[in-house]
Amino acid sequence: MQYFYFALILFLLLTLVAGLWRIRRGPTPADRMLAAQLFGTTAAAILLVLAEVSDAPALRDVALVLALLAAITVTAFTRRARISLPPGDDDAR
Amino acid sequence: MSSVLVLALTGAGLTLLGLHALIVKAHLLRKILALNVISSGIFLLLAGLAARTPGGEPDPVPQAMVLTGIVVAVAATALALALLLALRSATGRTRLDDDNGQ
Amino acid sequence: MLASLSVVLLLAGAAFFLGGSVGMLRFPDVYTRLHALTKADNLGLGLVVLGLMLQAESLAAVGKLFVIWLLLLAASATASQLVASWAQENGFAPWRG
Amino acid sequence: MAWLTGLPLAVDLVLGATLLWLAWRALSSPDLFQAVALFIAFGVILGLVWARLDAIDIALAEIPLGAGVTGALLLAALSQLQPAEVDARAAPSATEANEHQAGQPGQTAETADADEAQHKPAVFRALLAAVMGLLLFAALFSLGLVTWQLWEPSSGLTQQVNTHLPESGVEHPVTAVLLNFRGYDTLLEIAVLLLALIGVWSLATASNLGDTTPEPVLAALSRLLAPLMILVAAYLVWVGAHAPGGAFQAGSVLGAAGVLLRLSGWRLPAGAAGWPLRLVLALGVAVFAFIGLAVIGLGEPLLGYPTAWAKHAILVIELAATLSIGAILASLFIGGRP
Repeated sequence: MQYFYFALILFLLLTLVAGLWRIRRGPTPADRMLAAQLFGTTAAAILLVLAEVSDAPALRDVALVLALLAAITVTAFTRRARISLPPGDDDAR
Repeated sequence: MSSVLVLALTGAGLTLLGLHALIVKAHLLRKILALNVISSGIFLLLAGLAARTPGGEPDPVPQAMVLTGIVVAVAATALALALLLALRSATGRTRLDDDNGQ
Repeated sequence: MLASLSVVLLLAGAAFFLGGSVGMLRFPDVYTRLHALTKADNLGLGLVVLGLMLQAESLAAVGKLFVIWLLLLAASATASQLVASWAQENGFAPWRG
Repeated sequence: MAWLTGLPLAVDLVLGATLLWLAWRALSSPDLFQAVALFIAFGVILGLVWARLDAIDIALAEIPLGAGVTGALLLAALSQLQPAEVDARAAPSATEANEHQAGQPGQTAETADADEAQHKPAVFRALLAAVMGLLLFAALFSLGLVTWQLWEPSSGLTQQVNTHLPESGVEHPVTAVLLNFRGYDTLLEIAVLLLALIGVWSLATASNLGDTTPEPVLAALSRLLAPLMILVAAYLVWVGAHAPGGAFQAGSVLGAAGVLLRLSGWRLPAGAAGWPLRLVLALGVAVFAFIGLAVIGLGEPLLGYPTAWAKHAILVIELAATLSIGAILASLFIGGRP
């Protein structure tokens, strides 16, 4: 059972790494942010399985914190893009 | 090979990557990223030190150091970004080139 | 019995995660990728959480796992909405077969 | 089935290789936005690495800080840099900058390093490269040597910490080290956070981030998440006495809650932005220093709480520190002096 969990973690990690290609490739910033979103969900799953396999229930708290914060970077990104469009309109400080 | 060694060596590699970029890259935002990568590398080395205990229970002292270090690194990043923005609004520059100051 | 059911659920969850990643890599534009990613991954996480719930040591742990799943559902739904409306406002036209 | 025993190591190898690849691409990709996105991913993977290294306390801080607050800080800074980069492209004096960038929104490019090569004599450049290579090699060698010695198992200070744990007032060793055994470090680190904020305040005017009209979906999410974040922060302070958790982790979550609220258009009420905010910001250092000094009056050394009270003293300090750390992190994100 121990090894089954580790195989599962490795598999999830590999699907996450496959998503890296999308951050690298783009083509739009939205695609890159999407990939970051994938990281949140998959990493939470990995942490939960890791909590089971290493018998460390505190890792569930890490997954909980990750779940709470999963939306922050995407939010910062969409806010940022909205503010900077149209570009340079009142930047003459 | 042990897991701890793999991750500690990763930390050493990260420190070097960051150091190289800190020296070579001219854009200041890139230098800030490089500083963050260096600190992550050092943190990994310290956490590796903490995790090599034979009994399985990690050493709490380096862990506590890394924990506070992470928070301080975020504050330092914020200060560096504020400095970058202030430099930009004072001189219009975001790069540290030695020979093409505008 | 419970253990084998848990394994089946975990494997099914992993399959959905694979589907999400394949969709993200292969689909043609940002909207379709959004669709693949948020749906498949959150279903995958739900199945993994369900599988782990069967192994959990206490009722409190079951509750915590469930809350984590709900929170990520809310976060994903919001994030996909924000990204999609960002893409639309910035003039990325949806892909037409 | 012998290969099965290699699975944990394979997980760590994949994690390590991914970290190195992400750092390399984040530091070398020409598009700054891509670099920042890769760096955010780097923070999440680093969180998983801490979990693998049994450093759950660190993972609890890394996830909100590395993947949340730092990412938001970098994206916000990038959004303020972007108009300037566009201006530089339009100005005739800066012809070398950003020629290959069309009007793709949300992308900020860096000048190709190749352009700089023409400005310096070849000999000088070669010498510089040789010296730098030598220095980096020396650094690699010494770091590698140190790392290799990590392989030797050593118990470090675990034994000493465990022996004195009953005197510390808490049952979780990391919390005991932070707030009791190495209280000096922690006190000064909270002071450093405050100094960084003073630095930011003295540099910038209030940023315009979050001033736009709130998005309904986002407002709904922050109404759901912000109270939960405060709840989870309180839980982390409480759990820190006997399991991973504590002031720094809880403060990080609070700071992230502040960032989310700010992003969804929420602003501090006008009355609270003056001295109440400053009071909260300074509370951590003030309470920590006050209790640390007060014990001198009882004949103890600086920051040496008597065992009988240690539990309560630590709880009070942790609560104050959590509030301060959270407020400082959120204020760092907001930027200017309110």
